[in-house]
Amino acid sequence: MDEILRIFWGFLSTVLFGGLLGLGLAVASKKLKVEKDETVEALENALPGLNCGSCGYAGCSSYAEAVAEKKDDDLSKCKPGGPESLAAIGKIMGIEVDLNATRMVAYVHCMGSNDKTSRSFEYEGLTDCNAASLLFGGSKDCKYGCLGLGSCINVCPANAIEKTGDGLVRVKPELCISCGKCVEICPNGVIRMIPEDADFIVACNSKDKGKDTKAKCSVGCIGCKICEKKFPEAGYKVQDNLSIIQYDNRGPGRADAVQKCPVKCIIPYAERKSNETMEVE
Amino acid sequence: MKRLNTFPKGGIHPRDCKEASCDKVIQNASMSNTAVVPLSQHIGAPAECLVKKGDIVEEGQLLGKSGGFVSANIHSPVPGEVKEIKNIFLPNGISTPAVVIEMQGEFSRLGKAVPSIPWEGMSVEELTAKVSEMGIVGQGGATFPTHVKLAIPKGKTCEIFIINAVECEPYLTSDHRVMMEKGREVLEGIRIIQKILSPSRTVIGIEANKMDAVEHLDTLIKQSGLNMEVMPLQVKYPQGAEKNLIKAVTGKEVPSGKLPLELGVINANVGTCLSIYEAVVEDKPVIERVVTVSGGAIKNPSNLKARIGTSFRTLIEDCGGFSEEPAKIVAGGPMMGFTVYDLDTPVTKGTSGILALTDKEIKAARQTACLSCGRCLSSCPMGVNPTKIFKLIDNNMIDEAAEAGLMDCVECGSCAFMCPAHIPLVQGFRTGKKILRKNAMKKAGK
Amino acid sequence: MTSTVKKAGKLALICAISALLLGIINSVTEPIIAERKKIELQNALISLIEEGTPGAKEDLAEGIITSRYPIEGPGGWILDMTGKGYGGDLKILASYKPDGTVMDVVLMDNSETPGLGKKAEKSSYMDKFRGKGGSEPVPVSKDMIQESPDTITGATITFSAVANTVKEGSDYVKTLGDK
Amino acid sequence: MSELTKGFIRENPIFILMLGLCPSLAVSTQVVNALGMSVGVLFVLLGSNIMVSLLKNFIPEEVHIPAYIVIIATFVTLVDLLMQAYAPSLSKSLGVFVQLIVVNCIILGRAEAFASKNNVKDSIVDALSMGLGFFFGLTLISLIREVFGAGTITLFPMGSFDGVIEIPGLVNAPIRIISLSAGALLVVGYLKALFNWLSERPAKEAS
Amino acid sequence: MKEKIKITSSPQFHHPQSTSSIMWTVSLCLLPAGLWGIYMFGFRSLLVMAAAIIASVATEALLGLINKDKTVSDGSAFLTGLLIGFNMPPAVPIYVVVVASVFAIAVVKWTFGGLGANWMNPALAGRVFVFFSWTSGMTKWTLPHPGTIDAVSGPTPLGSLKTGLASLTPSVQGPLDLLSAEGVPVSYMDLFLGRIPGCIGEVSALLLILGGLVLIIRKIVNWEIVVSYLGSFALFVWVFGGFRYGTGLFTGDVLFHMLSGGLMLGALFMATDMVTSPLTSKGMIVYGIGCGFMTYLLRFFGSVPEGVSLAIIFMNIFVPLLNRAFQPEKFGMIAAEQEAGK
Amino acid sequence: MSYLGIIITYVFISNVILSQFLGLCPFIGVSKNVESALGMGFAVTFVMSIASLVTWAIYHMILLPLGLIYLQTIVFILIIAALVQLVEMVVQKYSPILYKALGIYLPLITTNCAVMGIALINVNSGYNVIESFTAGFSGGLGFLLAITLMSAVRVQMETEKVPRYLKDAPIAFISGGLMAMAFMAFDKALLNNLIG
Ligand SMILES: Cc1cc2nc3c(=O)[nH]c(=O)nc-3n(C[C@H](O)[C@H](O)[C@H](O)COP(=O)(O)O)c2cc1C
Ligand SMILES: Cc1cc2nc3c(=O)[nH]c(=O)nc-3n(C[C@H](O)[C@H](O)[C@H](O)COP(=O)(O)O)c2cc1C
Ligand SMILES: Cc1cc2nc3c(=O)[nH]c(=O)nc-3n(C[C@H](O)[C@H](O)[C@H](O)COP(=O)(O)O)c2cc1C
Ligand SMILES: Cc1cc2nc3c(=O)[nH]c(=O)nc-3n(C[C@H](O)[C@H](O)[C@H](O)CO)c2cc1C
Ligand code: SF4
Ligand code: SF4
Ligand code: SF4
Ligand code: SF4
Ligand code: FES
Repeated sequence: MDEILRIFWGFLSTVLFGGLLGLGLAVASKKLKVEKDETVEALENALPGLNCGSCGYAGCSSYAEAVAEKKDDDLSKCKPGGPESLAAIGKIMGIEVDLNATRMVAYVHCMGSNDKTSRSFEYEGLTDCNAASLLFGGSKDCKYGCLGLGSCINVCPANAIEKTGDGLVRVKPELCISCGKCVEICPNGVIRMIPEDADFIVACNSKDKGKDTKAKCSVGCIGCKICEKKFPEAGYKVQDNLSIIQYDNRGPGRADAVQKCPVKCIIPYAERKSNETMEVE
Repeated sequence: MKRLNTFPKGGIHPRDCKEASCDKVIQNASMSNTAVVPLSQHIGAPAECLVKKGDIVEEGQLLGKSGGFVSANIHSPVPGEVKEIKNIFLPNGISTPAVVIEMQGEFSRLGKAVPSIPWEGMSVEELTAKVSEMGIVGQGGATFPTHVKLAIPKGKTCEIFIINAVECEPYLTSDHRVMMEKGREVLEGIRIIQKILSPSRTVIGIEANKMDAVEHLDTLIKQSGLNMEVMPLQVKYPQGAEKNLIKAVTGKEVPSGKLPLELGVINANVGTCLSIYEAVVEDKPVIERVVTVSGGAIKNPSNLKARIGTSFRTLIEDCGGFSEEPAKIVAGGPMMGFTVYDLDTPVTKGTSGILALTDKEIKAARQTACLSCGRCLSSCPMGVNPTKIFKLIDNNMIDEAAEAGLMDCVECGSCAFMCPAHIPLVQGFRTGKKILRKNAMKKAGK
Repeated sequence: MTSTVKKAGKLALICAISALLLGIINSVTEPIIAERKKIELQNALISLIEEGTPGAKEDLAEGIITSRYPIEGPGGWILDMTGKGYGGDLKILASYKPDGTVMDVVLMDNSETPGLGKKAEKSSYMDKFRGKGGSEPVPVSKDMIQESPDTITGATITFSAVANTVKEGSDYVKTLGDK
Repeated sequence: MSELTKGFIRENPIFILMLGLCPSLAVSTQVVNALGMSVGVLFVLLGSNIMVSLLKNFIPEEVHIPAYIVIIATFVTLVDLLMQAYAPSLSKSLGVFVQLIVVNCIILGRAEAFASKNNVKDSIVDALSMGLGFFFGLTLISLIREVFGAGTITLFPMGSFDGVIEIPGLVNAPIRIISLSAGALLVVGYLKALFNWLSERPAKEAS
Repeated sequence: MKEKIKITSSPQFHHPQSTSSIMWTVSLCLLPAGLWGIYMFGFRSLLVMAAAIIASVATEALLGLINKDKTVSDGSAFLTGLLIGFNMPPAVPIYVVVVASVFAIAVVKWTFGGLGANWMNPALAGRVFVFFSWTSGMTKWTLPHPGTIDAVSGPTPLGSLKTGLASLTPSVQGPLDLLSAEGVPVSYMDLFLGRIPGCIGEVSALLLILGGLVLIIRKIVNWEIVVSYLGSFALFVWVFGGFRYGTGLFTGDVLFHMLSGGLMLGALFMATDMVTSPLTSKGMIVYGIGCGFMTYLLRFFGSVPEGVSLAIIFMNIFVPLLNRAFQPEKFGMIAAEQEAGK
Repeated sequence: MSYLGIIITYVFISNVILSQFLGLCPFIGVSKNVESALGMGFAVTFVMSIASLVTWAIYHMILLPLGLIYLQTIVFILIIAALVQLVEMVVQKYSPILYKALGIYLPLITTNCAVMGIALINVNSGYNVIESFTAGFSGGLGFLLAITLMSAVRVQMETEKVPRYLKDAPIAFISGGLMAMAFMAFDKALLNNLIG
């Protein structure tokens, strides 16, 4: 009898307690409804939540807020989220997003490794390209090339950049999340974004006159215009003594130019991707 | 004995190494056959080039015209033919166009007596115009165009004019020698500035390791009954830094991020005063300056009066060349100066010294991680936290570094001098400031 | 409003089912738990004496002694005591002959350090007390034991706590006389 | 299958999700405690996941948290009562941490994140995966802590075996601090680093 | 001229001290006290010191190799090893010493990134780690026996004090009195010179003070920490130290407590480790007072006789917070604030 | 035990985090910067003090007299959940400043072992009502102390070259371990010597 009475009391008090609690919560949740914007919440879910800051906001949720409040109309700022995020965000905001845009990856446009370039002094100080470039633009005589001290390595959130061991760095395209931080930090602007499916690359950044470039580096683009003139349809354009390759214009002769380039600074991308060394024959 | 004034916080006492050259009378330096005259010898916009290849120029002829509000004229130091205009690197690591002049023809001033121009009757405007025309820039190191400094904005007044005769950088003795040998001219220059600024008080601040200069100037002032005073200061680096000097002299702190004019103070270097004298009284543009050539690797350390554009090599040869292999060639003092790798680097308006330092002198050691010893904090005259700021910059947290006081740093180098871990703190701060500027520009651009 | 009540009702329903379920389970397990505790104590008591049986519990409030059990048969007492160890209270059961000689001691609940004070849980630890307290004094400091002071290095506090408690029990039993 | 094994490394509740840390540290002084605790957690996890996913449509949104809590607390109390009745010594050495399973973030976390969105079968798989992951993690911690900190491995007594394996050499002079609170935190820290490394490796290899 | 000349950022010259010269100088200043310990406690203590140093340096070398950072030559691992050796009783088992050293270098130092990154004093953390693990091995003391081979064990003054206090008789007037009553009489001179049992390097207050003074003069050791630590500790002992003997306030035996245990070693060489102490003078003073208070608390009330190691590593925890709280005053900030206020 | 004794016990000797392992999830999760650590610490202290009072009352006035101890777990957790909700609403309504400072941390507290743990420990230790409150309050203080110290250490570690896989959580655990080691300076014997 005692036992049953106790069970009864427990039953009753828990029911009362639960009921009151439920009532309270149900009422309260109604009264405090407006708490969070649904769109913001949905956007937050669509974002990867890495809080990497590559969108330029303090974190995923502040980007979500900015998008939701239409303060920012660029929906593609979250590079790490990739196409999935983009599509999801687009859906929430009611905008169609082009999923077919090719992924861009960073590329270090320089082949001037230690043995191929000249130097006039011994730099001593921080292992940081921006720091080194404050002193006579770095110890390499070419003031456009990669200093190889790896400022870009330090900022890359994806650990996608590594030193080659001979005074340069290279991007591992498969890890790159297209955030563009390396492009921004590099003092010499030698990193530029290229499409993932790039065929060829002019792996040089020197805007020096051909003669000067030749004196400083054995693989630098000398702006001889052979590529541009001999293969006018191939999409090579020489500006400021530097050949720029166009990826939206891949006409005939593209590959032939590689052979004709006197300094051999046009290289096939696929090869570079798999090869560890800088040698291109 | 009364304690001499100084700034209270931070500061260091490196060996001053001035004994090698402080008694050497200023000699005229040789001139190299070609003068390389950079068009940017000052802070601000480079001068606009007025000559082209093949032009024949006279001594003192205008080569470059002030290229903006903060900019200065450049004059030819020698007569000759313009051989080319090429880009060169200045010691501060910046690339600038320079006019290369091959010396030929006749000097119009050199060795000739020039009549002094009476200036008492000139108006303030005329005087400032003269300063501007003659291309005078501050010779204390910052090379800020002097006419801009002297043009006080409306609503502000100059209460105190301070002459920076501290010369706190080790090795350097050029200001010291100028005071000893050209005291009268310097005082005359100060009087010209007094006329322009009409301050109620004028103070010449000199560190106590130059008591002979203190006495010399004091006597001259007393003799002529001038309205200025000489104030000896305790020896402590960086007393010569503007804000610290003002604190030492007046006891007041220039607020963070503000100019000295906020306190009604203007200051100028002794050499600048001499230049003003020469400009106004002798009608002479800045075509030469006094340079201390010293350091353990120099055979005969000296003070030389050199034409702008003369190569470092010429000056070093004037001093008997190297006595041993130098580890570093420095333009300026060892605390704030820049290393150069090319002895063809020319003397500019801002070159106060050329030092050839030996391995023994520079005390290089392997860089290690920060020990958190706090020496950088206690030596910083600006009261910032160098190790914290450096670590933030090192981790790409530039905005946080700015918040922690990066922009307050005057790059005096006290912290890096003291750091037992030999961390290039100042280089880090320069890098941080560079990135900060870049970011700000990008933001403004957007 | 009705929907609010309905929601609250649903929660209440879940609570009710839970309470009911637990009530039933509890009514099953409660006696088992009680029984277990009793057996555990009984086993501990029996293990402390070689002959005779432990009698009924008598609650006490004599300093550190919380209760006593007369040993039926040869006489003597089992005391339930609380000492102050390194990590807190030590619950100690000890059996005494009527003259205060320690028959056996066991350390029950405690929060001593494993490897140090916890060693006292081992039966061999109590060897130093067995047979003491009558003609020979209970050892209360390290110097008073010869064989293995090693077991108590680094755990002096636990040792003194156990020793002092056992000694106090012995003294208490002596005051009871031959009753 | 990968759903079931994800809890071991890739989504290990202790080391990767970092949930349920308190019991992992508090009860891992002896292997036997870790085993007991894991079984308790697995039971509660299974029970509550099943119930939550069954009732997910019945429970109104506003009160879903209290409702989950009640369900979980019920299972915890069940475990607690059963342990007291049938495994009293285990119950004693686990102390309040049995009752604390209730707050233990894994269960709440999983109920919220998984069971309330999925069907019963998936919920069971998830509970098993998480429970086994917890079991794995906890056993690992306790093994390290007991071996180094006490020089023993304590299991269930069976027959003549008293349940304690003594590690020769260590048992007489163990690194005692490993079995104390400081050691627990240190061990978990290094294990977490190890798991960080392990969980990153497959990603690397795949690429 | 050299082929390639050095280009660096300013400043172009440097103060003569460097990390490694500091570390080696500190090691050198510790040497006399270490030699004294070896002389007092015999060959075995040399073995202990050697084991500590070798284990530390080897661990450092190995981890340096893994982290691609050559750091052995900076001397900090040598110093850490030396200090671990100093903090060991002469009779300690060698494996204890090795574990302490490996723990110090691998866990306390390199886990956080090596030299300068650790926030807790490695040597002391290593010592505390093994102390709590092998308490008995760490509390086996040897009587000083200069010149003779065989070691006799005996308690340290602070240890005897602890046991003696447990059964205090009212007639005892202070620690020295109590120790005579306990049968281990010592004099202030014994304590000062180091003719007492204790850890190898901590016994000779005299030699430690001399070494410490050299370091203070060379500005390697911050006087702020030393003064505030010793000062606050002395004050606490003087004011409250007499209570246990029933002699009331202001009767504590300051001299005895200053000279005994590892206080001098701790205050001069270990609390002053720059890596694990605050950056600014104000912070250092607060930290020193904290150390002083904690040492007093643990010595007089703790369950272990020696409080210095624990006091210092306890205060190490507060250092990051102290560094935040006591920032240097920025130049021109006062004026700037006034401006803003106006 | 005296109230001072309780405070010393729960702040130093049996610090909820460093020796009892209660509330580790937020300890690791919310200690990345000093500001949020302080916020979380105060929020926990606040809720823990009140929860100790309320659970004491429920236990001694309802569960014990009615013999319903087996419902302890379920009732306590519901009370804590409700309490946290209530506190959140009250604070939001009456002190927006406090809500801004603490509000965002409140939801994290329901799933925090420390609150429930201290409530259970209070009951098991047989404290009276004021002792319970003191224990709850000082348990909170202990949490506040530990999480604040940890956050300062972690902020400092952000700019050190911590090996990659040890970054963040592992380093927090290991730092916690070292802290716990230093906190072992405080033991029960010290307490006994100190307050008799
Ligand atoms: C660290 C530091 C040290 C300086 N030392 C001196 C010095 O010794 N003598 C000097 O005239 N100017 C020195 N200056 C430059 C002054 O701050 C200031 O620019 C100069 O006195 C202004 O005069 P000016 O414009 O005539 O050069 C120093 C600046 C800095 C930042
Ligand atoms: C982590 C730790 C745990 C301890 N545990 C105990 C214990 O369980 N029992 C005990 O009596 N003393 C314990 N102590 C205290 C000391 O080990 C001991 O009281 C002191 O060293 C004196 O012991 P001894 O004279 O036997 O060497 C502990 C100390 C520490 C540091
Ligand atoms: C065992 C031992 C080894 C030493 N090894 C070195 C060494 O490798 N490098 C070094 O710079 N100093 C070493 N020293 C110390 C130096 O001889 C000298 O004391 C120290 O560099 C003083 O530098 P300072 O004059 O700059 O203060 C060592 C000292 C000792 C005792
Ligand atoms: C004055 C001074 C005291 C030091 N004290 C210690 C010490 O107590 N323990 C230690 O491991 N290292 C000490 N070191 C060495 C070094 O700072 C230490 O290994 C770092 O903490 C490692 O990062 C000391 C160094 C100096 C300069
Ligand atoms: S790519 Fe640019 S940032 Fe990277 S290492 Fe080369 S120069 Fe430096
Ligand atoms: S920084 Fe960004 S863009 Fe550059 S390599 Fe790394 S991931 Fe790619
Ligand atoms: S360089 Fe900057 S941070 Fe360093 S001491 Fe000078 S002002 Fe301070
Ligand atoms: S002086 Fe150097 S080692 Fe010392 S705290 Fe500053 S940066 Fe670190
Ligand atoms: S398990 Fe305790 S707070 Fe998460």
